[in-house]
Amino acid sequence: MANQKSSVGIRGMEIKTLPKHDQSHISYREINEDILRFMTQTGPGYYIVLGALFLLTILLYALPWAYQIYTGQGVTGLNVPVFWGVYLVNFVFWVGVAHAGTLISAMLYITETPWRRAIARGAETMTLFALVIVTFFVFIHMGRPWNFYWSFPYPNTRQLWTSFQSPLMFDVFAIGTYFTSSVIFLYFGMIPDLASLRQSSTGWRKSLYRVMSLGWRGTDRQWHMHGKACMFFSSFIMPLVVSVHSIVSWDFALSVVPGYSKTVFAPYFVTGALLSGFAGVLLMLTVIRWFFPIMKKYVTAYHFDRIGIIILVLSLTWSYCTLMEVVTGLYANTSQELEHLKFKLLTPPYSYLFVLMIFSNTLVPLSLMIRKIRSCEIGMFFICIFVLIGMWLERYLIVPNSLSRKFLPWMWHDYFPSWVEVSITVGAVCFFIFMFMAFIKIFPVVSLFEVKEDAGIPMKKGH
Amino acid sequence: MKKLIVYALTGVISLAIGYWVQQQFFSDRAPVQPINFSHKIHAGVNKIPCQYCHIYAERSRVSGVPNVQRCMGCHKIIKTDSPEIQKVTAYWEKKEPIPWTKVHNLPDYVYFPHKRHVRAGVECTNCHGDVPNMDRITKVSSLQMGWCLTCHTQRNVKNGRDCWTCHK
Amino acid sequence: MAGIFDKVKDTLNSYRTPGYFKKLDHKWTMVVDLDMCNGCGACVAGCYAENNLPVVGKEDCGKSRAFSWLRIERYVDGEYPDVKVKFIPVMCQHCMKAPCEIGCPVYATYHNQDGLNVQVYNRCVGTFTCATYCTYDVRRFNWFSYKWPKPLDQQLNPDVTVREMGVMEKCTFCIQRITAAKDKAKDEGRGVKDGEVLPACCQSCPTNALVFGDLQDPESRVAKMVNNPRKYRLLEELNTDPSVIYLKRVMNDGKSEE
Amino acid sequence: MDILGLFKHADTMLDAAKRLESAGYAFTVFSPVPLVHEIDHAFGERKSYIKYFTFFGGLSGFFTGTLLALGTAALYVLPRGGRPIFFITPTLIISYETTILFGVGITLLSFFLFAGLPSFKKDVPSPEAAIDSFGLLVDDIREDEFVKLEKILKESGADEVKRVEEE
Repeated sequence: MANQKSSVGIRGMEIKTLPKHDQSHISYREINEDILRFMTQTGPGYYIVLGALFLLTILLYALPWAYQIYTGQGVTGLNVPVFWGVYLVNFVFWVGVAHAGTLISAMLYITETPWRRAIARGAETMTLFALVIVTFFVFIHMGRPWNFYWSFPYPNTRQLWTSFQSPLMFDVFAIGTYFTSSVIFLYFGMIPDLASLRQSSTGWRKSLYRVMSLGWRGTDRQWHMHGKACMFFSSFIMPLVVSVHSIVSWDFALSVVPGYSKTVFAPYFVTGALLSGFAGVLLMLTVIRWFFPIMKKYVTAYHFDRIGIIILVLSLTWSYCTLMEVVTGLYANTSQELEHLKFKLLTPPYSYLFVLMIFSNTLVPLSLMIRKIRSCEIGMFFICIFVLIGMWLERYLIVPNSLSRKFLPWMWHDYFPSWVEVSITVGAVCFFIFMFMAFIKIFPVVSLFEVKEDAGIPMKKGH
Repeated sequence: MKKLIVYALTGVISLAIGYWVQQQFFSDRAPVQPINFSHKIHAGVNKIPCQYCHIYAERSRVSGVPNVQRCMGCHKIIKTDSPEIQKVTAYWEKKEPIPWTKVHNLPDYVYFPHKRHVRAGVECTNCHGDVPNMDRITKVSSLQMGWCLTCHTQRNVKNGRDCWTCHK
Repeated sequence: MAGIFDKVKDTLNSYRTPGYFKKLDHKWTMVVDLDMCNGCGACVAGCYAENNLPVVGKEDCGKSRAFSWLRIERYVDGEYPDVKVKFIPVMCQHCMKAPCEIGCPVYATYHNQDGLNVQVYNRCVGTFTCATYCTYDVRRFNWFSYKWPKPLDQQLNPDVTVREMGVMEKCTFCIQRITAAKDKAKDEGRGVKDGEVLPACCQSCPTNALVFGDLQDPESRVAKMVNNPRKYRLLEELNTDPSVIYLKRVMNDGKSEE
Repeated sequence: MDILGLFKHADTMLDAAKRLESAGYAFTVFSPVPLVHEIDHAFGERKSYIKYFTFFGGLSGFFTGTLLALGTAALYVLPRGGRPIFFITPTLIISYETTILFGVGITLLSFFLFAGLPSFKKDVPSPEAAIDSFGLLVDDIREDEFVKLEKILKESGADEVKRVEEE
């Protein structure tokens, strides 16, 4: 078994080693059949959940948004100093969730880490749909979303272009590039799998895979080019991942607002993004393993162990950055910074939120030092939930909270999200799960050829 | 295959007819006016200057639609038996303005003073097209921002590309 | 070839900061003498009337969504019997180095040749960035499409757009009046005279606490007033270079306070 | 007429390929997993030209981004925030992103070009070659060569030798 524990003795002491990552017991045909069965054999429960999610998306997401477009941004809780509310929080949060996908694919591809292979596709899929949610949140956030195309640079009848000095324009480019690259990377990796699945599937699937595999034959030349191109994609996407969330952080850091204007923001946001991203990926893997036991063969305790360590490291880095944010604010010792920190750290309910954030992002992940918790599915599930909530709170404590205490005390005003904002926030989660669930039944969520590589290339004479 | 071509042809022809009908009767480029007034007869054949009727063009933001009195000033005597003129007379007797349809319409957020353009020596035909040869007024220029800007750039207008020169 | 090179070099030089500030047509400036301000709020009312500002009602006002482009901030000092109340009218400061302007991705807010920080309503897509970056919280947002009840729609100013739902707006120094004055001056073939442009707030101020004029004209009233030792600018330390200049209030007890 | 040998093991297939090469036949390898390292090891390193495309894609992206940001600023001059009209710092961010965007896009296109995709003319010669077998295909052989080739393949350990008719 993959998660079997062997014992090695050193100086007479018995120490436990890590769970092994060894997939050589799986045969190629078995992989194909498993994935196809995973996609085709769908019980009624799945459709009920999918339908319920669709209904929830309409009720909690589409309808409130339509109401907001029809009535105006006034239905939100935004007010005069606090112009950026929960929508921006969600925007930053979902960009963060999108981050781990490409990082797992790209960085671990370049470093040739074997355990990435089984989970990379799922993580990339998460990236893609998180970016869809991000894009929608940009439009939800806008006052006049029907004019969104004005923020794209294209020759038009107005002879007017866009302002490339604006941090929001950096966002348009960063997220546009990220979205395009993610789609390309996801689809590019899927081409050989679709060609492989096409041989054993039937009906509409066969014709869909036939068209989408673009006539991939699996010749050596094609594999050679595939590997080369994949290497270049990975090397492009790795700096992209870092740049995207830095740019998102510059939306805030390039202003002069106390609480926003911090030099630590770019690494702070990137670390936070990766933390929430890995938590998201792990949560997704846990849920998939629960509902589709067939996946236990591919996503093993080894993955949990590895991602657990990564989350631990990221959590510690994040904690350091949080400390730095507070310390630099205190060290600056300007009245505005102190007022902002007083509001953030000492004023209830925000002080409670801050404590909850520290608890769930620093203290809870510390338990990952224990190996038993790292290999415990339920424990990891709850840690991920805590980390995600904590990361959302972090953005909440930065985005609307800083705006509540700007420079002129006369204009200080608190912010509380309205029911429309809460509903759209919850609806976005439903929308995300809905898209993800629909996707994994149409396209292979486990990369076939990479898992086959993981299982080893069959050699008669041995390795 | 033959069927497909027939369908496509029918579609194209009906689209063309629809486009023509739309342009002719429903378009805001050339709307049907309550009175079949011809600029060709007035400005073209009889060579009445534009500002004889559109009197505000030189001194105000709007060029002004002439009131019925100005029409009647001539048409008490000229061509009183024409059915179109009798319509004008009817409005005059009812003491009602003629409900002309505005052709060159700009949105609320555009600040366009006729005065500045007339005084700068821009010909009326520059924007309104060859009105002396139009029976029914048609919008020739697009009146879009890029179109305005092209002219402003060509004529090197001072602050001609500043947003608040034309927007309000 | 050399000609093209020189032209490119000249163009590049002319676009460098602060190059374009050197050839401003005007530098409109407002001076607020806080010694003269008694906090009556006539300027606020005048602004509402001139600029088609909607009245949002009690509920939205409580949510801090009131529309006044010009607000009178009141700071109360001390306990009940011994209370000092201070006023400061705050409007858009028309910063020469405005933080709001770089935030906008679509050029809806920029700096024009009159030294004004202008907002083009119909270009705005409503990203809220300008308002977030603004250090004076003077930007207002059209949360809903506001309606004027029947007889009141007749009092709307035709020179000012009625803003659509979802756009940002702010004090413009009554740019429609500046345009009108420049128009008149052009017809008469002269420059704009001092005192010819009078924004609604200055016009309605009973104590003449607000003075408006062109700082580039050395004979103007504002140019003479800015040499006052009581001069200060709001949040000057943020390097926003505001165009509104305040003259400090001198209190009776001999202490001067802002 | 084509001949296809199907192998369960990669090393036997490579043996067969070597023997075919020494016999002077051109062949195509089909595999469900990338065998790049193994084939490189057996037949020597091959060149790929994708890197040049990627490089020039990234370079063109960089210049496109710079040109877009600086050029459009010159087309409609609107000063804002006291910053210069031509401002190099934000331009670098834009061109950083366009470098990646163009690099990725052109790499994808060059991959399609070199891998001969999309093409729907030819299918995988046998479904197994896309799932769990390694295929070795020799194109356009005469009837008398078939026996000889079948013998080579069988001797090297082919599990199955198929006759594939041309479509």
